[in-house]
Amino acid sequence: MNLEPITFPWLTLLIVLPLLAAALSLVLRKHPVFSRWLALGITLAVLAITIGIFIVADGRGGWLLYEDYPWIASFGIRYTLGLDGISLLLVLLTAFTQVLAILISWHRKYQMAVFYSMLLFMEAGIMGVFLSLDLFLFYLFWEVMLIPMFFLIGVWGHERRVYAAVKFFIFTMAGSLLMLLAIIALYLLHGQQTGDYSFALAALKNTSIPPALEPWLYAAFVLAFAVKVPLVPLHTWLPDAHTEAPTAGSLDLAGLLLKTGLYGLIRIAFPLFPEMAAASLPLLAAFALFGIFYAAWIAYAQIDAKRLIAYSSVAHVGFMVLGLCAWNVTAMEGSILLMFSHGITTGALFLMMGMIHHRTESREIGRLGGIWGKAPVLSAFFLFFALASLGLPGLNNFVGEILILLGAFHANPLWGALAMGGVVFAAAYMLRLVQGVIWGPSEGRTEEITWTDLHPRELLILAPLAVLVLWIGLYPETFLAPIREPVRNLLEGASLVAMKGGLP
Amino acid sequence: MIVPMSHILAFSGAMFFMGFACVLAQRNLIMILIGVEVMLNAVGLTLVGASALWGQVDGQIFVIFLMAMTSAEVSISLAMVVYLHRRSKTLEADAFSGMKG
Amino acid sequence: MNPNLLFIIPLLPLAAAVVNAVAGQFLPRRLSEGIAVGAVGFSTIATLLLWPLVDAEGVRAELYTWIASGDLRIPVEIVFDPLSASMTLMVVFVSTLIHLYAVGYMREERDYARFFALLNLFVFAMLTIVLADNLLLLFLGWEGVGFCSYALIGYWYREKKNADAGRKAFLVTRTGDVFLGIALLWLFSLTGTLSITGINQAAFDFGSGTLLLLTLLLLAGACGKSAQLPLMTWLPDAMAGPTPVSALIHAATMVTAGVYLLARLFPLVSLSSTGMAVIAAIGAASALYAASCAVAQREIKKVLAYSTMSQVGFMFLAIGVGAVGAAMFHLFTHAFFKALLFMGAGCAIHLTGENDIFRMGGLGRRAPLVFWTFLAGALCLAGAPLTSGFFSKDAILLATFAGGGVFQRILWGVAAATALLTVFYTFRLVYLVFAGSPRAAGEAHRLPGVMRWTLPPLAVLALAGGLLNLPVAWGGSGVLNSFLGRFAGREIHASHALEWGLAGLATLLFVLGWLLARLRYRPFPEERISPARDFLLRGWEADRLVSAVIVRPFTSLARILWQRGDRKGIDGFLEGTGHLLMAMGEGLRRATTGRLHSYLGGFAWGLIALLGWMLLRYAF
Amino acid sequence: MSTVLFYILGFTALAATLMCITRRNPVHAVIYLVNAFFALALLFYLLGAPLVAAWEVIIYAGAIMVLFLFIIMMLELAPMHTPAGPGWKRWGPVAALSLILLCCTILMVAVDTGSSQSVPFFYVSPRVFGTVLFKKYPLAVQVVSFQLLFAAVGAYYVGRSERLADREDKS
Repeated sequence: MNLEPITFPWLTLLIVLPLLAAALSLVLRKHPVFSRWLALGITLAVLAITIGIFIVADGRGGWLLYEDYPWIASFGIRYTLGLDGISLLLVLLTAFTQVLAILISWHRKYQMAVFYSMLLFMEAGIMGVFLSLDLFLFYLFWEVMLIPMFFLIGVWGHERRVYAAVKFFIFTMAGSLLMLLAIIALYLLHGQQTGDYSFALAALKNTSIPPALEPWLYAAFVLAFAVKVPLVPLHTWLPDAHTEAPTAGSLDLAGLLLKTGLYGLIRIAFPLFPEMAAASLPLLAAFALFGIFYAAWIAYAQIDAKRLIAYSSVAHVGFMVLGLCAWNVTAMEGSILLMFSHGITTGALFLMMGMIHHRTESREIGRLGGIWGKAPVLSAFFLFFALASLGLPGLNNFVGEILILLGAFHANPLWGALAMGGVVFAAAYMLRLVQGVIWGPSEGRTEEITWTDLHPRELLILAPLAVLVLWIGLYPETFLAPIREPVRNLLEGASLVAMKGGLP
Repeated sequence: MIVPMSHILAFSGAMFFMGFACVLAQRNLIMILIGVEVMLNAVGLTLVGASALWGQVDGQIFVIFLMAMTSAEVSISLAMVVYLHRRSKTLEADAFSGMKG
Repeated sequence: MNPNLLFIIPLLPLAAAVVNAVAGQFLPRRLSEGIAVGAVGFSTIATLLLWPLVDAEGVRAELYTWIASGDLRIPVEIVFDPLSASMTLMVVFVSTLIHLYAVGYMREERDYARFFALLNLFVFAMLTIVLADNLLLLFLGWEGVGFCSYALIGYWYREKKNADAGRKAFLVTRTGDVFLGIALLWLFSLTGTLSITGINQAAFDFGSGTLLLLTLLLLAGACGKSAQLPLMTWLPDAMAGPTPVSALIHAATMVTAGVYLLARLFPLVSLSSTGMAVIAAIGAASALYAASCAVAQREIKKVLAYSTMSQVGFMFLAIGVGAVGAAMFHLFTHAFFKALLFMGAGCAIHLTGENDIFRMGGLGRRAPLVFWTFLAGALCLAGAPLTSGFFSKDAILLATFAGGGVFQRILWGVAAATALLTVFYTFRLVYLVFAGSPRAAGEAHRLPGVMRWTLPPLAVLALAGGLLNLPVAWGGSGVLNSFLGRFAGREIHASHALEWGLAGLATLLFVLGWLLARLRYRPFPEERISPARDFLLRGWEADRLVSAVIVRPFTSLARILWQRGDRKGIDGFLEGTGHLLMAMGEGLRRATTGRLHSYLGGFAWGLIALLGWMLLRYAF
Repeated sequence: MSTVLFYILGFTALAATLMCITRRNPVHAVIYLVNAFFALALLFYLLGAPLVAAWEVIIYAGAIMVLFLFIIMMLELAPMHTPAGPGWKRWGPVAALSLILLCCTILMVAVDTGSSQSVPFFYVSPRVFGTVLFKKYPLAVQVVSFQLLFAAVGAYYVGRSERLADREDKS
């Protein structure tokens, strides 16, 4: 805690900028065009800051940026933000995704300014989750990011939006309330033991918890995160939420919200309860493995393309959780890299489904088909991202998956071997999607409408994604370097605030 | 006075439960209020007895507070009885179920 | 010479593929085609120029580190040793000819850019498999080949049948890939490296059980790509793609990848005698199975497809008995004559507008060049004496026979029977397509020159390919075997007398098969429909079996899991909880009657409970 | 002597209360209740609380019960208008319930050894009473007086709005 705060509060800026813009655009909701450009400008500015940090950080380990101020002193609540390699990747992903979310909703009609405001609120919330090192602050942001998502689904969603929004809300709320209880319990325990009432993650790590209580607290944390991840069988909110959300919402859900759960496991649940974590890893792995097959299998049966992609997400997070459970460097790095990759590929698939839906007003696999003949560029991108999603070597998901598999096999050969089998399942449902959407005879909706291929704005959205897919697939070192040291620290159980970074 | 405390308590208890029975059994709002008065007086008896037992004035003082509160309560409740009677021409307690869930 | 120049060989097709994929639609057609053909052509030239780099130990070149994490380090590293060099040369050379042929074949297609981009990518992926010195890099090529075959088989995507065939190819081969993948994970876990050289060196320390399992996993992977039993169902359907694609898949690239993988990891594989026996048995069984199916096929390309499966079975058999040299020899000769046959078949289809051999006929007089070159390929396939096929197949039969044991004798018997069947169906094909009178009803196309003139060079190579590895008994020196050196597998010890004896037997089989086919098919036969023929036509009902045992249960289980598991199970449970709570709320709502007495009654009962509890506390 | 008086007065109070609560005519009930209150006031006196006894008579028997009577008469709840009182069906369970509760209470009192000791005569003079009341509980006195004020205002408000409502009905 005795680090000197860095002179310029870049991290606070990452949170405050979108927050201010969100408030402003809410106030000026009569001027949607202004708020649109404001949203784009702010998200671009945030992206520029994160890219700047990424470049300056240059793969260094430790805390790259750190801010710490007292906030509500009487309860020992502090405003502590910290950025290390793991959060850096996720913050980068957040900033990047949010720009795309704004761009894809460029022509939204209904209550446009409020819509952008919600997106910006969510950006602030997610950034906060990825950055905060004070559990109270973390919980605050955790809830903050929930609310805009609720409205995004409930107000701007598709047909069954209210059902999906309420389901989403109840699931995540149930989990997060448990977490709040556990946080308060930890706070009180730590306070009674040391007299220092604090919510700081680094301090709570040293709490000695009564053995009778420890499993319950750990379970509360894991349950909260597992709902968000989501781990089968807590996943059923996800297909509904993803399917009913507007495109930008699906993008944020798949790309970012799921990652907050995994990030919580890595950053909070595992370091706080190392022994419990070690004991529970086989169980979590069993759930993850089950999820890989279960979700993939169900994905295969889907009729709604968006729902299919949603289930594929569940299968992918199964891989990520398995990587965490393997608890070795290779798998853990693979897991974090896959978090980043999955945000890009699945996000891209949702974006593309949004574009197709925008044109055809249909998401049903049976009613689409033969798009290649009508819009080859769009179809080519679709094929490309689908291939990335099914883990074709040379594209981004493969790198993460193979690292996870190698690590998992090393930890337990059965895990690795079984998970490898999941690859065929992935191919089965993804090819079914591709088959149903871009190949085959063009009939049904495909034939009824006049097609326009990608226009420049859409190309602008997809091209950077495609570049990233190839970049991670062919030269993952750029993204593996920053997480190397944090992962090692995590595995060795090193103190959370051990090192000071070194940014000017 | 050579009365054991338990007897005082028994008397007040008996009176209290009579009032209680009145409140439960009677349907007329006036009678219900009368039952409440009985219960309150039973409590007053207990308080005075306790005051004597421990040789403290406080028990009696609380009886005074009790009376003051009771008169306040009675004035309000009787006003409401009048109000309700004017509104629905009855004093049947079961006729007033506006709080039904 | 700088070994890094070796990267030119695979990267040229890749670059061409990228150019064609990104800008192909905007380029003039000639330029697009030129880039595609030129890239592969230059690769061939580059291979020839870089040939001097080959040495017995192999030359390595590293581009950069692909993935590094923990102990894992995956370099993009290629190795140029006799095995990979000879394979590379074959791949690029045959691919060049196929690309040239494709220019003519796809003349009327509008979506040429996609085709050439994928074709080039295919070659790149295959070259990656061949050159990679790292199993993960090999896996990249391995999966890349799978994807390209998927996209190319489904090239005419508008027909659902084609797209489905492509998907089937991808899924079946990927099932094999999973086993290869598991082997890869295991090998890394055992050795801490994925370098093929390193693994081959470390293999001596593995336990026998481990070795057997690893061999079986690798075999399963190889079976997927090489369409061997039981992962063979995709190959006949793969004929849905354009003919150059079939030629590429069958002759030069995809199906031989499995053989190549086993040859590459032969030091590991050979350590497990049981594993080797399984490989040989799978090879022999696939060979016989495919040959029996080929006898009944009606579509010209399906006959060739099954013959490929059968010939690759021979190669597996060779690997299984340890004769890697013979396997590679057969692989090369097969590449030449099978490419030739496919291209010839493409010409036949082009000329008649028909796929069905029973409706072709009489092409011999219409297109003599096609006839003679096709005949050359057919002779090689049938193993006519002194053609390349004769020598390479003979080498395999010899190696099997020389193995000595009862098991090997049985395999030899199977292989000999397969050889007889091969002669029979080959000549059946030749007679039905080229002899007799024309029976085609379809629309005939003119044959572009570029299609016709790619045939003769291949015909020459196919006929003379035997020189590549002429056995000592025939006055040769076994050039390929000595070039391959330590990669050639075990030495075959057989007397010249045995060799001559087997060669004589092979000749006998050839003549017998030819006579049978001539007797049956020289005069155009009436079509006879029999259950046995249908059974063979549908490939022993393998598709129906797979559909009944795997596909349909998979699909219905998916639906059951979704509806029962997710909807009814989890959601139902949660919604049930919700309904229960609502019902409880409803009950509570009813309890609030709004009547004073019910509240007071509750109050009384509560009081009783409270007093009772206190009493109990006092009493006890 | 005073012991005997205590029991006599106690049973009188109980009997009067019993009569009170079982009456169907509220006027009768009030009269019986006044009776009970007198007995109770005497009990208070016996227990050494003359001031409380006086107030019991003045406030309860005098003011509050008169208020009840006024209301009963104002609403013309004369005997013929009296609603039918509860029958045995209703009294039965209630009586049983109350008896159980009473038994529980008496049992508790009986098992508690502390309550068996005799109550001494503890006389509180009005002077002492007043001194303690205003010295020890000044705040409570304030609060209670405000309570009374609010009650007066409240009663007035309820009555007034009634008249307003009536006027609205007529118009």
